[in-house]
Amino acid sequence: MSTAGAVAALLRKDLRLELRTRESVPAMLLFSVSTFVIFRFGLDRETLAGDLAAGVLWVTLLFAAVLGINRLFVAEREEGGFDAFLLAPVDRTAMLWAKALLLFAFLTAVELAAVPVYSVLLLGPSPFQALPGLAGLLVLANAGIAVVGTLVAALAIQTRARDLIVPLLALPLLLPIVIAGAQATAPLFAPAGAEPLPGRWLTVLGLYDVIFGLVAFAVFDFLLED
Amino acid sequence: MPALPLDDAGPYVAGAYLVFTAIILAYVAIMASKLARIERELDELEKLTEPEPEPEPERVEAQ
Amino acid sequence: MYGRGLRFLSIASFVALTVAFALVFFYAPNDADQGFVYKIFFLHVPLALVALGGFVAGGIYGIKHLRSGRREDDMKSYVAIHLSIILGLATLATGMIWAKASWGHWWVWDEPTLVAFLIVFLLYSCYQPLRFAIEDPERQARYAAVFAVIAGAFVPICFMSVRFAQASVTHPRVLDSSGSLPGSMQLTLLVSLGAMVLLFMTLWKYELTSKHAKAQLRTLKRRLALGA
Amino acid sequence: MTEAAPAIALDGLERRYGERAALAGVSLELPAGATLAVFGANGAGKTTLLRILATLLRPHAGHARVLGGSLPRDGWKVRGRIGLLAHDPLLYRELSPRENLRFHARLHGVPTARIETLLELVGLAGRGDDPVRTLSRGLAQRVAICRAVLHEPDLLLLDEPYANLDPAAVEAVSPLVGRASGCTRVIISHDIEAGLGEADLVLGLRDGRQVLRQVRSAIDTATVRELYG
Repeated sequence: MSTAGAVAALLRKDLRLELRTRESVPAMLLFSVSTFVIFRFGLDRETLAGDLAAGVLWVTLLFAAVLGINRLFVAEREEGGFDAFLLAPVDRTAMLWAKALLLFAFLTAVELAAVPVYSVLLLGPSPFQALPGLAGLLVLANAGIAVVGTLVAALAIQTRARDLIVPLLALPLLLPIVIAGAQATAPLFAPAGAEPLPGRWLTVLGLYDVIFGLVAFAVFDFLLED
Repeated sequence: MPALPLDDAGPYVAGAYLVFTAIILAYVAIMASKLARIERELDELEKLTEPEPEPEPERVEAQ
Repeated sequence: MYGRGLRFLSIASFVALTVAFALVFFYAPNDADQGFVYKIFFLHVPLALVALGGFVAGGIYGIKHLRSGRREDDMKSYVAIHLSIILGLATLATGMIWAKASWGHWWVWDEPTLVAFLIVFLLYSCYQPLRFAIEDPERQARYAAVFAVIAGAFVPICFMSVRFAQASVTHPRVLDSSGSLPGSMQLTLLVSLGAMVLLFMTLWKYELTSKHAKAQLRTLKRRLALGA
Repeated sequence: MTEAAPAIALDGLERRYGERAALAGVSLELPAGATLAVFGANGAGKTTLLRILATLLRPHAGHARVLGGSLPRDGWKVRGRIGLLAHDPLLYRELSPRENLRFHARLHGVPTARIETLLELVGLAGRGDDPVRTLSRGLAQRVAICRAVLHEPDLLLLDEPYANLDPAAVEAVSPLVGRASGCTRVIISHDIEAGLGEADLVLGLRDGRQVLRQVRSAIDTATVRELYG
């Protein structure tokens, strides 16, 4: 059984489950919008620009991602999904790629809705010039969050206090993505008009994805082994 | 006490070295309390292996 | 079996520490612009480097445990990280005192290595809660090893991204400018670093011996309880 | 019984949970096509043994050869040829039986045509599209049986297969999991008469230790009942 086939089977099952129970994506989206409102009153500003605008967006996406990470393996843990998967003659890293792709899809879906809402609610300068640069950044960042998020979720799901362990582990680990994302998005949201995106942050994000992709590939099997 | 070359920043430097020593000593103290616990448990074991003090205490070979 | 080199190590680290302190206070001249406050530098930098070294060692023993499955590697990884967290605490404390002494307030966001160290410290402080949240000792050791490897890979990236974020700051980055230190200061720094490494090794062996003794005690108790 | 290599060969199999020995030294040989019945009180290590044979748990000591592969090294080789029926049905409660079985068929790389015949056989064709959470435990157990035999395994590991099943259901599933299936089987059961009825070899466990291993003909229900004493 090829790994790609197994990843496809797992992903189809997970997407079908999400469409049916609608558990993660709506919750992450509503959480993001309410966080925008909280920032509006927390910072007491009606419109944001430059690095403040970038910071608010990226912090909100980070916390919404933590919500998605918390739910990633719950069905496997409570309904015997792990054993069912481990009984199949497939490479165990298939679960890693399937769940990473799933989280990537969730994050993209949430961002497709949350970024327009953000630009309507809080963003001062018009988002259209910033869009291509921001899209590129978000794709790279989502990949990093997806891989590290899957690792953290797999690490925490077997523990007693998993709702605590996930944010405790995920927030420091995902900090470089927030740093790179916010620093790179700040010029895009400049009040006068979108300035060019500083290239070095794309390399930081790319490096982050590659390094943690390799680490995840190397250690993920040990999290399922028993 | 030889005149330490202290100047106005003296207290901060002293503070830093004191904090360092304090942390190390706290660590050693915790380890010492663990050591004491091990000793107490060893005493318990020792009593366990010699229940009858009157007759010749037979030696129990711990495999 | 761990206690063998302990006596020699403790004497060596005691001697090295006293020599280092003596050098710092009586031999190294005051720094050109920072003056006497610079003395904290000789304590703060070795602490930071040894703590980071301990985290890396924890990662390496983690990898060894994942490959061999032996409990000794897990114990060594646990003690190395546990000690590095304590030294990390000392690093942050001395760093804050140094910030207060030379820049006037307790926490300074301009100093990239100090900020990056705080993030790494936050991540590693989850190590203990993660271990205690898993009951099965076998799984606990394996998950702790996986965490050690992930966190080990995180440290360089964290330092790089924080440094990139601060690159525009004019503040003299003191930590990595050690290359340009005058000879006498470099010697003092090296001796302090050596002393700190010896201290780490001593405490590391000390705690390993204590943990090993406790484990033996438990097995002895179980055997005797079965026997009696 | 042709002298084929034994389906299962265990020698001093051990599995620890921290200090406690969940399994301490199980040794037996089960020829291909034969049935092993495992008896023992709760916590005697029956489920642990089953999970090791299913390659879900690694043995800590001793040798284990299942279907020609030695565990844990060759686990992946034999994994696709083992069917496990555990207490937990291993089904996603929000998905329907058909969706669950289609997921398993894709995961094992077997054609999905067999799903309909299986559902028909266990009398679930009508309820095939309701979510598993709406099914009774008995119906869920039938779907679990379909899942366990979907990929036509050579070895069946059955943990109380007939639990929650009414007599008609037991009749319906016997060609799948009964002796008629022709597979090598390991059955855990607390119903001593039924278990002995199906067994060629009997294994008794107490606190992880192997206290009884006899061919079925040399065993009567009394000796088995002592295990629970």
